[in-house]
Amino acid sequence: MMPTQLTMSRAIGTGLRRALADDPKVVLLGEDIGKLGGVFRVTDGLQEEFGPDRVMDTPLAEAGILGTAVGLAFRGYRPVVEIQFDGFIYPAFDQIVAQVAKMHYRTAGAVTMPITIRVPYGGGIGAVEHHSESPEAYFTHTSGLRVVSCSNPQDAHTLIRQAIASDDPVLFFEPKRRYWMKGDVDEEFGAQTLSMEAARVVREGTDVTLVAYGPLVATALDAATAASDDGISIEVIDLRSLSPIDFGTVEASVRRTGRLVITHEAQQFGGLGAEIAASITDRCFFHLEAAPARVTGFDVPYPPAKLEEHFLPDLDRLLDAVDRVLGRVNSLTGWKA
Amino acid sequence: MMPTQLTMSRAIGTGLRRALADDPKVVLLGEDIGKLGGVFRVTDGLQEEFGPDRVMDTPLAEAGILGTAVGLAFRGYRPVVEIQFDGFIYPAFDQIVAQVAKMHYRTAGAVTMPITIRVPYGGGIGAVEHHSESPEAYFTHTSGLRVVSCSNPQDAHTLIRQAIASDDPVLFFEPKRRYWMKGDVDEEFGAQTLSMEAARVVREGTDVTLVAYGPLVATALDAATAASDDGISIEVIDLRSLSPIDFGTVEASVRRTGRLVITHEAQQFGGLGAEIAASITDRCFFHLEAAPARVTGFDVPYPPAKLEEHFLPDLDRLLDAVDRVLGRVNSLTGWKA
Amino acid sequence: MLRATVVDHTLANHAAEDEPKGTGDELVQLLTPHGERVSNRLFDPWIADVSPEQLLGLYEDLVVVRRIDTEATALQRQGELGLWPPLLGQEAAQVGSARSLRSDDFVFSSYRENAVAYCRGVELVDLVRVWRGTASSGWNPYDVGMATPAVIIGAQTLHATGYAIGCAKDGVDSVAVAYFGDGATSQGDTNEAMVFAASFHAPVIFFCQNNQWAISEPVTLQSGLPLAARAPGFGIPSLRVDGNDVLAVMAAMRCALDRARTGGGPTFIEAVTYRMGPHTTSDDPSRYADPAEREKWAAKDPIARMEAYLEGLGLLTDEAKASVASTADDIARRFRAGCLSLQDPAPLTVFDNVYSTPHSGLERQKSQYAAYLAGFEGGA
Amino acid sequence: MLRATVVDHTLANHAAEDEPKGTGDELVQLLTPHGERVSNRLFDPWIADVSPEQLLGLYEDLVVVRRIDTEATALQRQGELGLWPPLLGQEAAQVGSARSLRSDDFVFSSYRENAVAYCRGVELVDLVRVWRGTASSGWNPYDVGMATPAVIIGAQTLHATGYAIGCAKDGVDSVAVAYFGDGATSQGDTNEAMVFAASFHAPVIFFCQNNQWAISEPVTLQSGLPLAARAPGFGIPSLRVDGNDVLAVMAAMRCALDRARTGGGPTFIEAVTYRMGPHTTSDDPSRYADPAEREKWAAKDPIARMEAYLEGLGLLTDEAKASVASTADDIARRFRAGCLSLQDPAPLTVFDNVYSTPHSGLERQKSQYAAYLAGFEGGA
Ligand SMILES: Cc1ncc(C[n+]2csc(CCOP(=O)(O)OP(=O)(O)O)c2C)c(N)n1
Ligand SMILES: Cc1ncc(C[n+]2csc(CCOP(=O)(O)OP(=O)(O)O)c2C)c(N)n1
Ligand SMILES: [Mg+2]
Ligand SMILES: [Mg+2]
Repeated sequence: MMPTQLTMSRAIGTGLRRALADDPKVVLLGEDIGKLGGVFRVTDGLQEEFGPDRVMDTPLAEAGILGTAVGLAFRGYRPVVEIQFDGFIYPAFDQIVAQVAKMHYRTAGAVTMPITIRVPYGGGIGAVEHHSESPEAYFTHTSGLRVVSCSNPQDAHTLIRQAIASDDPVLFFEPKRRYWMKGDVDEEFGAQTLSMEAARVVREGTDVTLVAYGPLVATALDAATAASDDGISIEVIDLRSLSPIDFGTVEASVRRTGRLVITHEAQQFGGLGAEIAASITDRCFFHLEAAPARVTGFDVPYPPAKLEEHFLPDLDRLLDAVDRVLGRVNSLTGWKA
Repeated sequence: MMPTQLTMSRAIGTGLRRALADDPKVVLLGEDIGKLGGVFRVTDGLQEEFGPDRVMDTPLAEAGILGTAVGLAFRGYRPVVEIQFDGFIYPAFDQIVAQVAKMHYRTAGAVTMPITIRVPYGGGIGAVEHHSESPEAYFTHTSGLRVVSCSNPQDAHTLIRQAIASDDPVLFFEPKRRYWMKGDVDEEFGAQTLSMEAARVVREGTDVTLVAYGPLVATALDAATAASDDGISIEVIDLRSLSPIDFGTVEASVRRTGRLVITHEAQQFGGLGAEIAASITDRCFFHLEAAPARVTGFDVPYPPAKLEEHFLPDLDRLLDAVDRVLGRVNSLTGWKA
Repeated sequence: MLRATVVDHTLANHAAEDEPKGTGDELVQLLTPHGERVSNRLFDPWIADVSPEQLLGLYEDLVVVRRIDTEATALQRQGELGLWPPLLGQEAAQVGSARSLRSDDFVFSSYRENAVAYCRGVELVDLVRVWRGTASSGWNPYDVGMATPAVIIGAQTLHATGYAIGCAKDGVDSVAVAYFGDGATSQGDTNEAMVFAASFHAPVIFFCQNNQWAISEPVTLQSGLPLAARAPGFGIPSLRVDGNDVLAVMAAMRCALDRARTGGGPTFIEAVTYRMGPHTTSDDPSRYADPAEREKWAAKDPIARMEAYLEGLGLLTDEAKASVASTADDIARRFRAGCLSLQDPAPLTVFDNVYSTPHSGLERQKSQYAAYLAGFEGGA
Repeated sequence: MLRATVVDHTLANHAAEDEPKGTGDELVQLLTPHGERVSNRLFDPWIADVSPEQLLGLYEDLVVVRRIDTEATALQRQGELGLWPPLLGQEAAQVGSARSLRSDDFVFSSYRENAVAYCRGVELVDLVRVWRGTASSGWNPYDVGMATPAVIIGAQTLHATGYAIGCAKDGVDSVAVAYFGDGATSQGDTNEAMVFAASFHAPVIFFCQNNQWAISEPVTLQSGLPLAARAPGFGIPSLRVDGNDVLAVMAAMRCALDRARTGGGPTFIEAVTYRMGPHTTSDDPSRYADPAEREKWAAKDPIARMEAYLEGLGLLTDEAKASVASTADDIARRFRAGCLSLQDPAPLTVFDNVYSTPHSGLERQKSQYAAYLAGFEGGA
């Protein structure tokens, strides 16, 4: 089949359709995923095609959805759960952390939890509270879970199918402000398909390694383009998998560049950037020319829409951090040289 | 009043008693905290003394306890909540993260949430699942919360009273395996009383900075003693406050020692150690002689009792990490020099 | 089939323990859709003292809150608001209940209760701060006795319960009210709130607006029984009331309030109504809702029936109607002007009010970001 | 005061829709505490086919599980187990329900259901792995149709519901059973489970052992009404049964199972019993429990009444009793031997089964820790 141009939202939708078609044990659960097709229309048309027995609108209760999914997994199903927005995942936190994540360990491998939890996440859409959060670090800190995030339609399609096929539970973070980003999508898995754990170098460079994932990969690429006008060569890595992290790929890059900038929308303190900085410092200590820099959301609750530009990392803040690791004039040295 | 010898459990209990006596708005809520005095007897005698209106046994529902506490705080109360064991805090996660942590920000400061959430936490007591966890990183990553942990009876007493007096919500992590540790407790706050945000250098040293908190401070001190036999001088810092972290104190130490080891029971990936390593690397990059080393629980669910010694950091693993940052023979270099 | 729960309308007469029990899930209704006043031995007394002026006041409220709602939807369509959750069709449920409250009562609501907020005295401009994105909440809860809305479905039911427990501790007869939707009845929090309210005999009212929808999900997905049937099993008496009948809602609410104030504990009220508009301005009900059902409900409009009733009583002249309409237009104009006057917050306020006392980590971030921003001002 | 909920005992006759409704919260009882068989038109038929051998089998089960429980408590006192949650007093509730199940049914329980596990065929030694700390669970759930116990109160009620939905999807007539305590009824999860079960008409049985205590908290703190009163408001019929009467429990369970198998959906059973021992071996009930109350319940002992009943029938000779006792002793001996034979797990197994496929981060930690451990073996 030839690649087709799809939005990321459709790319995930076609991934779900394929999973439903390929495996009768795949079932979708969530709020408003049926007739409405989800508030982002990711599941559009799926209930019509596969019936309400495979694509189930559930009562409005996230713990209920996840707990029910655990029971379905016990029975041999592969539930794919939609959490309507990032900020609504917390009522299900106990079921995810204490049950989904631990059941395989608890039962010495007897019971698998092939549950995929789809979470439209992140900001930049001018929404009200609880609709723009980046809670990934809560889950990457939870042993037993796998966590991925997609940054483009092809990965979105491939990763959702890999996530559903995985016998481990997977948190699947969908960068909602990129749902309408278009790109080629090839539905066939080829030999060149990356494993779900692998990071990808999305732009090669020599001076600085810039690590991003999800919504900020596009921003990172923009920053790299802007920097190249300034003669700075940035290597951009899209992590794709947030747990585990493909540190090998990052390490190889940092060994060459000697400089690392990490970016995510989530709050900085205890965010994934801390783990990346700590792990890469550990692995590349004598190759680092400067301390890894983090460009992240600030340590405040996600702010009201008119302030989100002062919370979210953007091109300028990324370039400022690049200047910092390169020892150039930057906001911390004082802007004037 | 003269200091008295108290166990940590009693030291917290006397702190609660003082808070109840000093401020009629202080109320205690939790499961089994009344007649039983809590499963660890921390609230022993308090219901008898202050009545069931001040020391309230609640229905068995953690979200209910925290949500009710939010309403009480709205009404001007200062609820002190007991979560029976670390692993039972997750059903309340949504109320803590989405309500307790954000209410002050949400209301532009109009509504304060002076809620103290006491959490007996950590392992080493041979317990079954969900009774030995260290979930602090979930809360330190949550803006709007303060997080502290005590390592000795005096701090336990002082910190619980400071936490209750704080207008911000405070997660108060009590290292359950140290409940029976004894020490002098002075109930008077003097000029020398540390602020709730401050770390404390509990042993001075020159070669390596060892950062610990809660249950592992005692282990860290043991390691320092053992190392000194080997001629290695370890400075041990008890963080006390986990959010914010008193990086100033840690930084000052690392600038002198050039070497940092961090330890906690919680899983490593995305644990507090990552934040400390990343922040201190950022602040002290050119003073560091080696990459900061983390000695933590492994990235597995808390294991069954007979395996917990292979999960928990202990003296030997700490000394191995000390050897590592000193460039001495260690498990990663291969044990034989 | 099996019918196992009884919704208890004798509650209206809650002093009289020897009353015969209600038989089922019928609605309390005092005004028919055509505006005829039907008498109800149990509930009539609760509104017997409502004067003609007060009746007209209720009518004006209904008209005004609908007008505000319409204006807000227009503002959203014009790009002035990011989002708006219309209350069209739910005016009577909100006005009838909110106008029953005292100023020392305290409301914990969801996002759709803009008419409740209006009745509590929230400033017009404060209704839109959140939806325009200039603030994370509109008002100081203590100024109006109403918390800022909870977006997390069901969370506020526990807050109301805790607040009510506090009222009881304080020995005052103030009451807390939790407003929530039909969808919210499925959340653990809402059910735990009933457990706690019953256990502590808290003076709280669970006011559920059953508008038949949780976004695209019909109420039948949440419950096969009337929602009011849920509470009795928790030990909480409940009522079903015609939510499009402002008088019935007021009677039910006053009854429940009196019960709470006099030590009777919690009550659950299901106000049966209909969401005539989309879930929010982002929603497209044509994907899931049956227009015929909406038509059926249009015939039960809360304003039309009040209008007919007041006209029948000779209280509402054409002149009075026109005057109410012009008051509403006036309010809408002020509302719009207030909205448009809202300024974007200053950048560094993003760091404000996270904590009530300085926090070393955040102070550092703030000063670093201030230095960063200063570069733009001074420089480029 | 107000009584608003009816527990529905006509359920036993669930095919006959025209039955008169039950009136309230009375207990289904087929055996009095003295072992007299009381007839019950609705429930007798459900156990009419229980043969004398089966009656003796039930008796043996009761005796054996109590003996295992006593042995486990002893093992804990002797330091061989870290902890044990005794089921003393709850034997009939567990045996009567578990012995009603088919092997293709599936149980999701809490920590106290060791008699259920025994009846499901769990190996004796597998009952103590968790409490001895050698494993985080005792058995493979698929071998016995029973999940390993949930420690998080209420969590398993949702698992049972999901499993039941799966059974319905698969078109089989297997049933899922959630076991939980009185305290668990306060948890959001348990209430959400009822919402989901009702909404999806799931073949699940909510089997609540009301043993009057959640650690030190009396059931009255969780609910002022009988717990069975909760379910009908969710659209789930419920029953209260004398939990110390193995026959009544069996009748109730069979009735509910039949309902579930034939498309009738979920049922809630409250088995009213008493926790005669401490919450766990770490607990000290003298701090909160009234010994007089315990005495009252001792007179309702589930084994004594079955013994009296069988003796009355002439089924239980002294010889038979002695033989059962010796069987029980035998089992206890094997149980103890199994416990003592349990080996500590190998250190590196701490890394096993976190994931079902290799995980790069964890593999690295494991190999580093292996190298670390190797140093001790080789060196010091
Ligand atoms: C915990 C949580 N889950 C999901 C949502 C998304 N959501 C917002 S409104 C809504 C429907 C609420 O329905 P209902 O309770 O009936 O209130 P209504 O909107 O009809 O007033 C949903 C699912 C949310 N806000 N919070
Ligand atoms: C979520 C959660 N909160 C608290 C606990 C601690 N805890 C263990 S058992 C128990 C009481 C349970 O009472 P009940 O449901 O009646 O069951 P029983 O012990 O009587 O069998 C409590 C509070 C827990 N295990 N899980
Ligand atoms: Mg609704
Ligand atoms: Mg109990």
